[in-house]
Amino acid sequence: MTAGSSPVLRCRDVTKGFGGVPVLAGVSLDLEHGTVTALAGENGAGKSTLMKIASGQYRADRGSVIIGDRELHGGSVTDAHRAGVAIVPQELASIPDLTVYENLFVGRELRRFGFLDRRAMIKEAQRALDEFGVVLRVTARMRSLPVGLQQIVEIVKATLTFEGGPAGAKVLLLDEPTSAISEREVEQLYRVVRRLRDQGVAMVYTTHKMAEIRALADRVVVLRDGSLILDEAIDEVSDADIVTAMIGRELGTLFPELPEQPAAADPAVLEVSGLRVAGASAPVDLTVRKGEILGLAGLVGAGRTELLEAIFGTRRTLAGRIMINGRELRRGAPAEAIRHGLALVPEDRKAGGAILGMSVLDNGSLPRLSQFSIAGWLRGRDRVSAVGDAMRSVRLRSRGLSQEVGTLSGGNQQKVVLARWLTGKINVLLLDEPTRGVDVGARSEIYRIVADLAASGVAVIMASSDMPEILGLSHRALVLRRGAVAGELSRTELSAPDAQARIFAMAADLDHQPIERVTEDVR
Amino acid sequence: MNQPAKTTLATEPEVLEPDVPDTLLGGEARRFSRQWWFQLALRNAMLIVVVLVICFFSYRSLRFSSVDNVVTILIAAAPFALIALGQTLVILTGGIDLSVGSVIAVAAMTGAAVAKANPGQVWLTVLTAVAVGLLAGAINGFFVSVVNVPPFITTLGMLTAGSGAAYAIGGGAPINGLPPEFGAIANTTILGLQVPVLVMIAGIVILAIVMRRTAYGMRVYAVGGNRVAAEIAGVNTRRVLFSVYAISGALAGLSGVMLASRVISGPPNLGQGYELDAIAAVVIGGASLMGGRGSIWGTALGLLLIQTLNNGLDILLVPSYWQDVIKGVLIVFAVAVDVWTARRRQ
Amino acid sequence: MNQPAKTTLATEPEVLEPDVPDTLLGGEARRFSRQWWFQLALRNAMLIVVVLVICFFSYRSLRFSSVDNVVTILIAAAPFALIALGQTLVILTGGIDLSVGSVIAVAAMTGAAVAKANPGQVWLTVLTAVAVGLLAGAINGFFVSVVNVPPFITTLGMLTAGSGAAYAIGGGAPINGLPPEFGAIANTTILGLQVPVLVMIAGIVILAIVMRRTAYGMRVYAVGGNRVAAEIAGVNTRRVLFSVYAISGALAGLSGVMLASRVISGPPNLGQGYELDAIAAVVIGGASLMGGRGSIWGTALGLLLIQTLNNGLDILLVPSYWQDVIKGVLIVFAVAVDVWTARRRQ
Amino acid sequence: GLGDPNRDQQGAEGGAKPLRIGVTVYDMSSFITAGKEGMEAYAKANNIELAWNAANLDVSTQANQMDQLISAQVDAIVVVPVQADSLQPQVTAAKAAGIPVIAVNASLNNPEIDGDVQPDDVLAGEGEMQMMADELGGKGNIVVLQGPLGQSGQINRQTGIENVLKKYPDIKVIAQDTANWKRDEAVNKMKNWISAHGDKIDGVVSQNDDMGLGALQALKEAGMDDTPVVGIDGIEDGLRAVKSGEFIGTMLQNGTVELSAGLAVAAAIARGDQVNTKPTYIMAEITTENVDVAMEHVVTKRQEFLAGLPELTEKNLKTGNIAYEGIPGQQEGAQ
Ligand SMILES: Nc1ncnc2c1ncn2[C@@H]1O[C@H](COP(=O)(O)OP(=O)(O)OP(=O)(O)O)[C@@H](O)[C@H]1O
Ligand SMILES: Nc1ncnc2c1ncn2[C@@H]1O[C@H](COP(=O)(O)OP(=O)(O)OP(=O)(O)O)[C@@H](O)[C@H]1O
Ligand SMILES: O[C@@H]1[C@@H](O)[C@H](O)OC[C@H]1O
Ligand SMILES: [Mg+2]
Ligand SMILES: [Mg+2]
Repeated sequence: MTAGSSPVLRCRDVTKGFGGVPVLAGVSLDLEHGTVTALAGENGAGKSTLMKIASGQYRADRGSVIIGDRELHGGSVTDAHRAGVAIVPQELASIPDLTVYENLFVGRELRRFGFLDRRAMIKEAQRALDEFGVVLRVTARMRSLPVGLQQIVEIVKATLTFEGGPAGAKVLLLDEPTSAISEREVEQLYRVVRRLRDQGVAMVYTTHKMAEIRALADRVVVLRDGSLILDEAIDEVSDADIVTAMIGRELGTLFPELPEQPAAADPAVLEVSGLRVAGASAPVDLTVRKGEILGLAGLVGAGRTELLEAIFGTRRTLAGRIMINGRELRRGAPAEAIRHGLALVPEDRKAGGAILGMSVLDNGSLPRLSQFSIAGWLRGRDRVSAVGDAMRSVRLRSRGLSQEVGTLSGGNQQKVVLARWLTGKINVLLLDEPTRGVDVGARSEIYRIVADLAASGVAVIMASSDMPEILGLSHRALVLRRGAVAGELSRTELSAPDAQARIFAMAADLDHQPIERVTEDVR
Repeated sequence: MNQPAKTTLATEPEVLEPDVPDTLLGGEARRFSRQWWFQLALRNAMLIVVVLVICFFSYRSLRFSSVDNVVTILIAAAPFALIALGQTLVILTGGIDLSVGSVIAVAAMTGAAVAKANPGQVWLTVLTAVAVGLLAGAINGFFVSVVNVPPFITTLGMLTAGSGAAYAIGGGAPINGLPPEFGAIANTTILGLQVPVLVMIAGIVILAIVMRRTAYGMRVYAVGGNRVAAEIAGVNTRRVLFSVYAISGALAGLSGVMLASRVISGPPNLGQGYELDAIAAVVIGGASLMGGRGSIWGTALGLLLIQTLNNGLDILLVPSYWQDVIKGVLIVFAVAVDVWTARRRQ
Repeated sequence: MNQPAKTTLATEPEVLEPDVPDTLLGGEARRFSRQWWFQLALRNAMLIVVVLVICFFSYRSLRFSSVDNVVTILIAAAPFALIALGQTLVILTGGIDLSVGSVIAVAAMTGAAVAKANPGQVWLTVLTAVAVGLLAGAINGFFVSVVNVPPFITTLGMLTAGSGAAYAIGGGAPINGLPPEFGAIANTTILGLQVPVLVMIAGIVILAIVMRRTAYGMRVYAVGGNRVAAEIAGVNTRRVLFSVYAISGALAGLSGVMLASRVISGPPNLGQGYELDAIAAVVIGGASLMGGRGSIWGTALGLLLIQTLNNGLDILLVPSYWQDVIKGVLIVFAVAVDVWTARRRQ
Repeated sequence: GLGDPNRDQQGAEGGAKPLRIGVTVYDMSSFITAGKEGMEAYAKANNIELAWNAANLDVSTQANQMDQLISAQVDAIVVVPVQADSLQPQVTAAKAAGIPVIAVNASLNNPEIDGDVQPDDVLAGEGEMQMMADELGGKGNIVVLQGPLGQSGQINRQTGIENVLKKYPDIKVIAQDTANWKRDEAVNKMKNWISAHGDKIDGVVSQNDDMGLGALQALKEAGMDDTPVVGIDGIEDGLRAVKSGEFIGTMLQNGTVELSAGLAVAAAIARGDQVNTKPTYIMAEITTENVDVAMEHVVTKRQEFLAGLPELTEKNLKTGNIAYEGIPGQQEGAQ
């Protein structure tokens, strides 16, 4: 797919540093009409920074961004937008108190006689979302939607920018658009991306998933340590080439050897019975044994996040019992849950994971503050060494423990959110999309860590939209639908070739869509 | 996907009222709860609190609900309403405008000075006062949107500087001996209602429409909800921020000249402390100080609560310091009820 | 990833100072820029502004920098310092405490009443006042942390109710005819410094240590930085929220009794409007009203700026209304400089 | 500006070393602003340098300003206190530094002060209430608008009003509350009282003119224009209201005269001159009879009046009636 014409967007020698540390070292890149450029690289390589510069959110220290024949006003989002650049940022940028359709149309509102034409916007919004196969009420407040759906709305919003709009440049920057959505929705995204490509839109698509690069890209660009080190047509490179370019070495297998599956007789660490979450179609029962990794699969909005939150105590439950090593846990008390050795790595690191304004050190010590203090006094050295070890064990890339987490790259933030639990003993690890936005190298690290933890006797529940992750790292998997368990697959079943199809069938349950549960519109 | 899209669109009438989708109309509540009236009550808790307060006062004194007294409440409410309206817009963007009290004083003093120099020209007086307010608001808007000084500091600076300036205009003293024409602004009656009351009603209606039915209104919500997101969507967030402070300033100017006109005097301490009442009205009305949430209708309700208390407690001859105690307690309880019901709404 | 992990940990000493990593210490700046002094200036813009203001006043009047006058500034600053300290904690959690002014009045009135009834018992007086403040703060804390009423409304309610209550305690009048012993609280001098000054210094030092070196301090930052995340990390966010309001209330109580003791009088309007100055000091000191960002050191600096202006402008005999104009403008400019340099620090 | 007292230590060129007098007032109210002009006129004529401070109605700010003036070693301090019964330690400190303290316009209740120049607010309250009682023929319902609760003006005027009311059992106070000296607060308060009592209200007694004028506006809005209103102060708008008959009268407290007298007493004490250190300012009753003269002094011929003020003040100090300014009905010399 080449349009042969002159490039739509050109980055010339773009250089950028933060606090004296270089992040982009003279990157040049051209985008052509009607092409998809995959942008790959490890966490912290500078991908998002490059996109933020191209979309006017940051000003480059040196170099320029040229659209058509005009140089962009550095650091002006408005200018970039006017020139025809749209972006789906890595960290969701939705407006929580506006409705879905308002989110879709803000900035390009439909009007009639000077007043808003809400009817038309609703209709349009519905149509655009239908294309993704997601059924959702466009008049619901954005904040009431699960993260996955919010991400879809964001994607739709960016793609709508070019509809009936001015004859701008049509550049779409997608920064890890699929990190929180499951494969079915990803398929829909492919369709939309291809259609936009046919319409001449130039796209950059950042992802850590090789399959997505293969499915969509015309060309691959790899950044490492802020430098562009690979720029090839997709057909010219192998997967291994890309990975090597990214991480500077060859990657072995992605998934580690799974620790031995515990026997049915092994003691249960976590027992949940009759747990009722408001809005779920049935109560949930589940048991996780010592050393077992339990996968939770489902479509976007199936209720995986809600279930994990309910167990951990940050979501209100109506009934049920939660037992840790035979002792009953008070529901709705996260501090007590932590004392019993529960740990949660939440799905939305910005909302619930890290405290962005605090340093890596402080974030790392927060869950076990009492362990790091004597009578309330912080013990400096212990804290530094324990947190330092934990961060090293996930190979965090930061400027030091004093760096603010908010200034880490997305994937590295994710590592902090996981690693902060590793400073002490845990019994149950609840993982919600644990590798969201994490690069392949680090991803295999995280898998190794999870496997090691399981081997040491920790019970793990891992909710994930990443099918290979469920298939490759679980001893057993539950499929959720409308908040209830719709089916279960054993390790043997997970290894069977039809596993993916079976999970999908259970999750989708074609006769009953989750629409009936869409009752809340929290103000 | 398999579900016909129709079902999800069955709520159109509601959708046209984005600010009050779940309150008065109650469509939602009726559909999902057998005790629809209970849900309805939960969704309109603040309205119910206000109605209860009104009932209490009416029961204690028949005079409270007389037509005359309603007019009395309205005329007392008018100057507050104007600044509360502007404040609503500012708060929706996640900001705050502490300067309105001082802007009232500066506008009143300038208006009074102009009126004294040009006795006959009422319009000139009003225009000058509004222009002065607009200028003060524009300065606030500039510092907030362009220089990125936090709104609290910007408008606190304007509050302090403005209150000094109001004194400086009169050389430290009020402007007295104003021509009787100056009184015409606030004391003219049309259809039985004084001009400030009409201005208040017009202000509420116009701004309610602007906030719900125009792109500008939607952008104000968007900027407050998530500035970065709004920016990425192509909203000129600086312009929006600038505009809400300018509007708030202009409305404070109008409020100031009407207040001064009503008592035909230019006191430099006019409006002192009004900002807190205005902000309270907005927050009682359900707005979040973090931005993105709130409505003109809510502000009007908050205003009604505060003004009803001021009036009713005076009528019951409660000493002013006990009035303060009662007002303080009631405001917290009213909002507590609202918060509590918000959680119970499923 | 190829980077040896060691390098990333090479900054240990800095790590121990989470509040001021890049300011006074300057280690960062020196490492990354050849013009380290320029970077250092950028990082300490507010300090430089304050020093410039002090130099200006010293140049204009020799009296300004006399020992006597420094003591005058300190004693004037003390009661503000106490409420600004409490306010810092509240603001760090993303809240606001508007009630401190009224709590000062209530505590002063109660203290005065107790002192009148028990002339000799200075300690009883102080304890009662602090207890009253603590109670008021605890009520605020309860509504904010348990009932989830927004802090602005909760403390606005307390502001209103408290100012009424202060009058009610004296039956609408100040408490007069206080025993001279009441003056001992604030007018005793130790090592040449009055008790309030010593209390202020102790308060600043203790809270600075608490906020930087204790688990409690870290939890306060965490709650303000992201309440949900703090909760998931096991912080009992309710308890933290409750505590900061309680502390703020108790400090306001202490401030109130010292103020009243200084003038040996129980005025029901004591402390009126102090909340804005206290909040201003905190925000000038670099705190964000959204929570999670700020420091005791910053607040002390903000306080110094405000008190220096108050005192210096009085000494230069600037008429009080021009003082307001100058103060308002300077505060905005000081913060504008700070904001501007923050952006230039790369 | 007066510059920094520090710099002028050597004294004014030529003449004798000027007297440096520090002033701290509760606030820059209109009353004080008028008084400041009087003090400045007197100061200019008598080689006095003034250091002005305003305390924004905050006792603690006033204490700070006292401290500053003491450390500046002024020759005397004139205080218009925020509150009676306050500033005891500061007065003691001034004494210790040998600086006399003179309270003016509002009382300080402190035996240590060196001078006390006060209006007789009780008499003023009695005067206005008497006017109202006469107007009503000793019978009827009144409402009372009070100053900020706790201020000596409010307390003493209230006492005066009540003294007179004792003589008239048929006059009933059906509502009374503070409107904090403010016109805009009074208009709403009055409006609400009209809602509560309607035409049962026969008269409005206001503790100052500003609140009386606010009440007048409320009465007009309710079509009750002929309800009598009485005030205190004799500010420009109050005098106009007396002239037009909208006020039945007011009590003249001419701040220009009162504060100038206060400064004169302070200067005399500082110089060690013989003087009555506690003269009382007695407010003149202003009605349609004598309003024109008051108007000239306060408004129309103000500059002339200020020019003659230093001389008037000197004379008044000698005769003992510091309120005398030639208003018909006033007597020169102590009554
Ligand atoms: N505002 C900032 N302040 C300081 N450092 C920053 C800031 N933003 C980014 N960085 C640093 O710049 C580097 C590149 O970050 P960037 O977000 O571009 O990485 P990325 O390639 O998008 O990684 P990921 O795959 O994890 O999203 C990181 O080391 C990050 O810590
Ligand atoms: N189509 C929909 N529209 C609106 N809300 C939905 C929809 N589908 C599900 N929900 C809501 O989503 C919630 C479940 O979300 P939850 O975050 O637990 O799901 P999840 O399986 O973790 O999905 P995600 O991967 O998107 O995070 C339920 O409260 C449900 O009401
Ligand atoms: O009469 C009052 C006067 O005594 C006081 O000092 O200030 C307010 C005036 O109205
Ligand atoms: Mg990124
Ligand atoms: Mg989820």
